[in-house]
Amino acid sequence: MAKEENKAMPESMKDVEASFKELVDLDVKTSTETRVEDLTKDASTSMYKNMENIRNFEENAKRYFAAGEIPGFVHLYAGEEAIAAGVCAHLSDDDFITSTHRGHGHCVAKGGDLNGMMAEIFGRSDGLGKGKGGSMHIADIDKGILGANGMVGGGFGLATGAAMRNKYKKNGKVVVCFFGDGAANEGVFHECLNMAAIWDLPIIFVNENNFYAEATPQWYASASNTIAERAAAYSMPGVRVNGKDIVAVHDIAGKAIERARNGEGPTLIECVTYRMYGHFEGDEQSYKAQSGEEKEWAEVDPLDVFREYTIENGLMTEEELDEIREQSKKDIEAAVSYAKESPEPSPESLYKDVFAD
Amino acid sequence: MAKEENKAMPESMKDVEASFKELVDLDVKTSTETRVEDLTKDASTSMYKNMENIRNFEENAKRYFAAGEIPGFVHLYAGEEAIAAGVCAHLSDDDFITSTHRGHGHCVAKGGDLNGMMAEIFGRSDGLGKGKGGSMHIADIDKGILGANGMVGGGFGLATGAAMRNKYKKNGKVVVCFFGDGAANEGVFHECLNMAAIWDLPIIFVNENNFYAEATPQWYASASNTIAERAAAYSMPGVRVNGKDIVAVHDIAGKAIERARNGEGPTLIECVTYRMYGHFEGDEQSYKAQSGEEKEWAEVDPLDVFREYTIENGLMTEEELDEIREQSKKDIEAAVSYAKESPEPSPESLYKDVFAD
Amino acid sequence: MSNDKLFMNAINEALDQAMEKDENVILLGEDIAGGADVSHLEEENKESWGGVFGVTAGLMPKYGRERVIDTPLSEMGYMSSAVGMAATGLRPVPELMFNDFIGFSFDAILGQASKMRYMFGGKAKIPMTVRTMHGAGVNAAAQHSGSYYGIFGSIPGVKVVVPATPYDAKGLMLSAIEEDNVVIFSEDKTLYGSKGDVPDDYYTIPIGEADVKREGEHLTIVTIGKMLFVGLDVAETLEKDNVSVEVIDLRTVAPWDQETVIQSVKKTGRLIVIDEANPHNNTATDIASVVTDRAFDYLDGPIKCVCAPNTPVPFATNLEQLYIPNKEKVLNEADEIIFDLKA
Amino acid sequence: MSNDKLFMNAINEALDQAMEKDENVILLGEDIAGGADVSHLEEENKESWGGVFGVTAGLMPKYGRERVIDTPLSEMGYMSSAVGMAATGLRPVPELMFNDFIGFSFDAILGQASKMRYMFGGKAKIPMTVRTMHGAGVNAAAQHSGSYYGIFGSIPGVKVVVPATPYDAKGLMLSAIEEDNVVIFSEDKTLYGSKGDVPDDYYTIPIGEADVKREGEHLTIVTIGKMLFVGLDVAETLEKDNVSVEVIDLRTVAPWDQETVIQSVKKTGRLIVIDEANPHNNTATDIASVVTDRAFDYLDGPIKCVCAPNTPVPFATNLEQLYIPNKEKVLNEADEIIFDLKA
Ligand SMILES: Cc1ncc(C[n+]2csc(CCOP(=O)(O)OP(=O)(O)O)c2C)c(N)n1
Ligand SMILES: Cc1ncc(C[n+]2csc(CCOP(=O)(O)OP(=O)(O)O)c2C)c(N)n1
Ligand SMILES: [Mg+2]
Ligand SMILES: [Mg+2]
Repeated sequence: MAKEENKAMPESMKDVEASFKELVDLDVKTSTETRVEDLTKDASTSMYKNMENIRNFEENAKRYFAAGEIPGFVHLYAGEEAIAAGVCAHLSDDDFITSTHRGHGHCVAKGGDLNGMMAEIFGRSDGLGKGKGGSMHIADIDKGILGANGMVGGGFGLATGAAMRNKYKKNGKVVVCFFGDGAANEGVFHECLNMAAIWDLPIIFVNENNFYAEATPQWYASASNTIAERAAAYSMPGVRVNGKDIVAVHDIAGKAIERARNGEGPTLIECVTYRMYGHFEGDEQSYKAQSGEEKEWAEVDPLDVFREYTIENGLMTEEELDEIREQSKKDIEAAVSYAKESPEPSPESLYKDVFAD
Repeated sequence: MAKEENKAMPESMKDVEASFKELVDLDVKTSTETRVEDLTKDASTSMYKNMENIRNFEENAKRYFAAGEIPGFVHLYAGEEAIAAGVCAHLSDDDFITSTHRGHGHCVAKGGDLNGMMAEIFGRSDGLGKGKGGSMHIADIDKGILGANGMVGGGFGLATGAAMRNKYKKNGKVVVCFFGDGAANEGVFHECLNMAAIWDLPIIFVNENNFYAEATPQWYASASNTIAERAAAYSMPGVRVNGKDIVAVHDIAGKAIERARNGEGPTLIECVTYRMYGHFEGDEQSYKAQSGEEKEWAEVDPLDVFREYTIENGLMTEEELDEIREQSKKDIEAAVSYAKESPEPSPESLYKDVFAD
Repeated sequence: MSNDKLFMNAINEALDQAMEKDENVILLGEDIAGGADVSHLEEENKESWGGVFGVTAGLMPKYGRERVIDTPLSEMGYMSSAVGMAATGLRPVPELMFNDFIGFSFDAILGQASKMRYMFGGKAKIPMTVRTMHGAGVNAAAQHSGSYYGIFGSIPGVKVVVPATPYDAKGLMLSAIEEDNVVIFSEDKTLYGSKGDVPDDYYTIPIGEADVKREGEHLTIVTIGKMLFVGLDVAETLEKDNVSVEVIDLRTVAPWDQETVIQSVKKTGRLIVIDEANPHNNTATDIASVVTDRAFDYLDGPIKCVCAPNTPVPFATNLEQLYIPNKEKVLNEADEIIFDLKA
Repeated sequence: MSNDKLFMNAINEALDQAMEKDENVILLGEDIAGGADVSHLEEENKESWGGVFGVTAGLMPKYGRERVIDTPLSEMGYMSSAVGMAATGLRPVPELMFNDFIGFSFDAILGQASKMRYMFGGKAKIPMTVRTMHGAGVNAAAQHSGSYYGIFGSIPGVKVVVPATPYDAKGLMLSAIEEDNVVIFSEDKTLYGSKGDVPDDYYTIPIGEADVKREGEHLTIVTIGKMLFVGLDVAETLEKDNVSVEVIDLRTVAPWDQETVIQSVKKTGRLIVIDEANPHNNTATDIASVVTDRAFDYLDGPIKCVCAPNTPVPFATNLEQLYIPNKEKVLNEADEIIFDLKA
């Protein structure tokens, strides 16, 4: 789907209730109100900047993967920016997140160094992982990023453990565990949501329901219509929100994070979204719908949605938005140059970093 | 708890609703009606016979374990007879069950050979497993017993696979997966209930909620009040029933098994019960309540409950019941003699049965 | 008739012929068809992926979704379900997409499938073939590039097959599916595009038999999977020094073919084993220890194991290439035991 | 001061002193305290089990439930949570009740803990000590009696400790908890009741150092865990034939102490390794292959590995005793390499 086709939210999707109903019957609480008063100009600016950085990071990852300069598996976050950017807006460096195989967006939004990230996916020595991890293993623990994770479901335990640590330290810090609709069918989802609930852990499970796990639809693989309703099995609040609408995501996430910081326990937030590209680069996507509501979702560009919103609500002007976009393009291009100029890892580095001593 | 203390159902437990409410708030469908017309004299007779066989099998296992003649870990089913006997009454040899570490009761009720079972737990060559499996691995595939299982949660997948096979073969056969309250916190519970639901498999998940997993209470380890309510996360019917009342268990199980045979999909049945003895022989049980409703549950003997019921409803006379009891004692004693006379396995057998050829 | 086929097509052909022959053969795994319940695909009986690398493409359209089952992301659930299917009479062929995912489903093999027959006194059969994928070389990094067939090989009750050529892949797959036991069939993802002669007909290659891919007099090189080509390359090179190398493709790593290997070592007196697994407690060291024990008096020098280093698999291309055993490393090790032979 | 203590008490004392010393040390596992949320126990700050065999008894009452955490039956969940705790600065000591349950939690070790530091370019530390239990001998049958420390030992990034004496158990446990890496601390359930001299004070024994438990000239026997006592027994017996045996207790099976073992073999020229693991791809074969490679010219005979047979662990007492390596089996193997020595 070429980028110019992208639209802002279609009418049908403005009323979240309605559009979700068409998608699947919805029987969980849904956020519709978007509390403008919460959104300052600064907050909007940094959220939009993060969305642009993610989008531009991914567009460049796509380009250089196609050019053969980025090796391995690359899973792009484009189209889902509103989730990472909306949630992480509430976090500081010492709140933790766990990410997924589709992790670039989470890492950018959580403050991962753009140069270090780009160098990592190029496999260079100045990468955050010295070129030894690559796209699926970007991490920056000082920034609270416990790592992208190549194991679907690998983040649940890491996040739960980090939350146990925060609870023990009584430090008021929270953990956000990002995971996909497919990951919700892994047993460790069940084990960790149960543990988080019985111990009232300061953790937010943020589900990114983008309709598919690889080529397998969520409506086929999940016996529950929604991911959010599974929260009930853990006496945990479950909320479903329009993941293309950063204002809605930011709103719900804020409430859940507040609860967690106050020791009121975990929340499961399902963000419905859609990826702009394939499961990974090279995916022909024959499974994607060519018409109907799924197609509508596919065509929504969360950046356009937010641009429209900020302008309508007088938070930012088109000029300001364009300026951020241009700056972001420059920053990402700089990251690409940084990556390209970075040397490949030294042969000795193969044998290093196995053990701490 | 000495056996003579056992009571039939206390008044408070006659109304299941009420008693469950005291146990934990109940917000799932519960069976209260016990449909007498369904219970023929023959059915009652064989169900009672199974309960007696299980009880006597366990009393002897207890005795000979204490005497040092039965080695290893022994988890007794005494006190939970109504569940295995009530559910298996609906099954034939070519319906399958998967059992647990507390498996003697399931195997007896499903028609496992008493001599072969007893010889197995004594570790003799005439045991169902030639003495190589022992108490936690009693199996008899020709009788539809896919095995006791030393891995908590080990039965979920085996049962789900057997149900996939039945569905593929369109043979109208069902599978019953017995599992404990602790097992319900294993991830594979989630994975298998989800798969069973999306594929409408002919399987019944029978949970034996005996308040504890080893020394850990269900109310501590499970974020949900009940196990049954978790069924909702899989769009599966979830039912909670008094597991000390074989008539109620038999009734509910019958409906669920009927649904499964008709291709209407899986059901989760939670049977609340209580074990008469420790987690395993040697357990001091300091965690058990010495008063209150838990103690009431502990003191209910499901055999006495059924005796009372059959007499009240004119299904059997006290004499008939006693006769069955006496016969059962004889049969189990015969099984013990059989086991004791059976030789220990031959040294060569150590190396056999690793591969089929 | 027979002709050149891709390694992945040889596997696909074996699965196809096994399914054709026996309706009890059922495939299951994640996106082995793909697009389940997607209306526009269902209408045309189309799959979407046919496996992440297309190895199972075409089988769903031919045999339908009841025999080519897309599973949810539930490795423990569907792998142990496969054990239940096998114990009740089917011949499931579950796919564990990457062998690295065994961390999510190990009990199906370690706790259940490998032990049931023994624990039940011989009364159960578990005819199950687990297709999985190992190996470095495509920058898939540490969680998608491991070679864990040696871990499976350490488990009593499990047979492990690692084919190196399209011909062996087809014949071994058909044997594996005919087996009444658990077989781990581990495919090297970098071999899928390799070509070789593969008869169109149904044929089997016995599990447990190694194959002498090249005969020689002075040095035996035993290889596992893709390492065969490193071994053959080394043999070519050493031939120039008049060192004649016998290259044995192990094919089955558990139980591996002790007779063929020991016979060769008794002839050559020298052995190198090439195994892409990490260096400790692997198949190479197992072979070295058994051969030292059983053929000690025939050995003219130490047995050399050339394996991956004791590190996870790195992402960067240059490091990953350094990680995989290669010709240079083998030649270095060889020097120590053949210096006396070189003219 | 020091005195005779039970093996299990030595471990308990180590855990106690580690918790005393560092508030970041947290224990978690199934019923390591027991009776969580049981009112009559909570009121008196009592635990119920203190672990299935009582190894952790007394620690909850002393340190409270926030540091001695009873988990639900969720091995993957709490084992991988321990990894998350370690990555964020705690020193968790999760207990995997029986090592056989690794089938439910393997990814925590294989996919996450062992690889994070490497994948992240050295930016993560995982100071985690997994307590687990292995070994046959109590009729616990195939799913509760395996010895899988060799599987852990094959994974890069993991250290594996298997103590044989109370003294070593305490010192090694304290070192393990001080380590900034993943350590698998595997306890033989049949040793808990054994006694030995254990200093009351805090002391450590370096991980990676084997211990020569008996010096000798003619034959080296390397043992793992409980097999030490088989080795010592054999040594006693052979002494009568004037065969002097050196017995080395490996203590750490990964990375194992190559220098100590090779030094000994260079002196004796003969090696037997006793390992209760199944015979293939295990620590014994690893040792045999490394020693053959590094000390080939010093070997007077083949290296013998005495291991469990290639079968699951049987239930019946007579079979189980036959399964475990014993003195007779070792003496049989020894005959082949020491016949020339016997007077
Ligand atoms: C344990 C495990 N199983 C399978 C895979 C292969 N795999 C990688 S991504 C993916 C789909 C994940 O879907 P979802 O959780 O919805 O995330 P999305 O890709 O849609 O963002 C699968 C099956 C894996 N990496 N790890
Ligand atoms: C995978 C696994 N984890 C832990 C254990 C140890 N264990 C054996 S029985 C048991 C408790 C099981 O509780 P529940 O499922 O409620 O069954 P119950 O014993 O109450 O019948 C535990 C923790 C095991 N055998 N397998
Ligand atoms: Mg998805
Ligand atoms: Mg229980």
